Amino acid sequence: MDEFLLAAAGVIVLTVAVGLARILRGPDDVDRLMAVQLLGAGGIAALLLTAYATRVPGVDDVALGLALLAAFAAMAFLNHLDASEGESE
Amino acid sequence: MTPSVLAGLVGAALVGLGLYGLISNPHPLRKLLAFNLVGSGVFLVFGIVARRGAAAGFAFDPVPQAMVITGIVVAFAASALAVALILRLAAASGKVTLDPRAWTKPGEGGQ
Amino acid sequence: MSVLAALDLGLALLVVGVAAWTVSARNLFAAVVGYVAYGLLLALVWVRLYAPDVALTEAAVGGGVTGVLLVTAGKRLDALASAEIGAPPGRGLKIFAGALAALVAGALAWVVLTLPSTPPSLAPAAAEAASGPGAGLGNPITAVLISYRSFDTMLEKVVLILAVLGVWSVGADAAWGRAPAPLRKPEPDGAMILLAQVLAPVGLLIGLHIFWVGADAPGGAFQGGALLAAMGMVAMMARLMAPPRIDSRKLRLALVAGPAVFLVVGVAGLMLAGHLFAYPQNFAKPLILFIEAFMVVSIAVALPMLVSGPPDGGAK
Amino acid sequence: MSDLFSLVAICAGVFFFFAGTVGLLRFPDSLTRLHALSKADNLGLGLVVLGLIPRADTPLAALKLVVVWALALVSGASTAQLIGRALRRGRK
Repeated sequence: MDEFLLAAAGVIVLTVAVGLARILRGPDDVDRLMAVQLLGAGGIAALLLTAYATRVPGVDDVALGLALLAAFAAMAFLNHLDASEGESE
Repeated sequence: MTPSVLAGLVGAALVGLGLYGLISNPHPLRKLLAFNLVGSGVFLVFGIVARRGAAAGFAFDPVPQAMVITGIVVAFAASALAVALILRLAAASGKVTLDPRAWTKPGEGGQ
Repeated sequence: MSVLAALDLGLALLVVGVAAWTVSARNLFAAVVGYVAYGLLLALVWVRLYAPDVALTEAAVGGGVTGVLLVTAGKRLDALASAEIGAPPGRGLKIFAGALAALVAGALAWVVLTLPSTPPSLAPAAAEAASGPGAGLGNPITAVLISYRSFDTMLEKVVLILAVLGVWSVGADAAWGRAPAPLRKPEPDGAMILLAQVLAPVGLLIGLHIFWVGADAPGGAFQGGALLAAMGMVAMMARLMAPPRIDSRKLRLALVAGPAVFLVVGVAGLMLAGHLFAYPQNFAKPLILFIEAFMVVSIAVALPMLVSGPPDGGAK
Repeated sequence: MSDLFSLVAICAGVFFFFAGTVGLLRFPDSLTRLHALSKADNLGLGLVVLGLIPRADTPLAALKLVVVWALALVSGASTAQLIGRALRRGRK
């Protein structure tokens, strides 16, 4: 069963890595943002799967932190995207 | 190849990539980003020492890990200070560059 | 364990690939997006190295907060009207930089491959610290941070305060004492406000939980504090909260609380337990949690202030 | 029995990650790509979490898994909304 969990994690990492090609290609910043979101979800899934297979302690808290931070990063990028209007310092 | 050796090699590659970016990118914020890459590479190399030093009944050596944690926070503090200086420089001079040639031309540099 | 080895290799390639993208991306925003993705991936690598504490700190501070710092800085830089960017370097410099980088990376890789097989380690000493003065701490990282290397940790907090002072002092003279510019100027969208209203309280709870379990499990003051800082910035980005004035007494008290309490307890240890930063045997664990609680406050306040930048406004 | 459940749920999760990525790469414009992304985010991670719940040691660990998913759902839903609006206003 552990082998299966690891294999699933591997497939997800691979899939998401291919999705990162979207970051490279763009063409818009929005697409890059979406690729990072996909990476966030996939990374958390792979983290949980690996952690349950290798029994590293305390990884559920790391997963919680990553889930928070993925949302935080997405919010910061959106803040950049739609706040460019009316910005003057 | 054990995971720790692999991670150490990744760290070495990151230091190289960051160094290249630090020298070749003209944008100061990009330089800062590259510098952070160097930093995390160094942390990774440092961290595998932690993984290898599995002594005293730990799965890892907690001393380097604790130092990496403080190091990450200090690196962030330094980055924030650098950002403040870059912004101030740009506001004072209207130039977003660290290139010394840009400063030899006549123009107000700083206040 | 060949599946695991393949997973490790894939992850390693991915990290290096995203780092390369960060260096070579055409614009700043794309590079920062790459950098945040890189921070998330690096956290996975740290988990594989059995360092969940480092993974959390790296993801929170290295990836998330640094990413926001750079995005905000890029936006402010764009707003400075006549900003001109220096010319890209010539081919000669690029070749030189590439050669230098390859040399350094190669040398480091050689060092990594030829490390002695039984490395010298401070782990026994740290184990002693974990079972001695830091008695009852199940998480050796916390024991090292607060007990074995307590002086480092205290000074590291001082560095954080110095950085905040440095950032503040870069502001214009006339702006001294005012609040930093908000992370966002226009009114945010309803969806963003909702997201912040859900995220911030849940994140607060998770941050406190990670701080609290830090004595015995992965987690602790740095990790919890960094998450709380991120949630503070979430509230600032949705304009639920404005950056405070930098002459606010509360703000300054919160900034110095961590190192001050640490120092006071440390000096008290000199009198009660014999040497600086020694904790009396029976009170070690509650004392350490007490110090950590104030450090969480200091970190959670210092990081958003560092991102917010110098005070804004005043006469032109 | 619980192994079989985990197996099925995780396989389904992997499938949705795969489908989401294919969509992100192949769909013609940003709005349709957004649609593909939300499947990977919500269903992919959700099914993986669902598959891991029977393997959690304590109820608290299971609760944390659910919270991870809930966070992904909340942030996915609101960022999708915000991305959609940014696209409609032509800011990308």
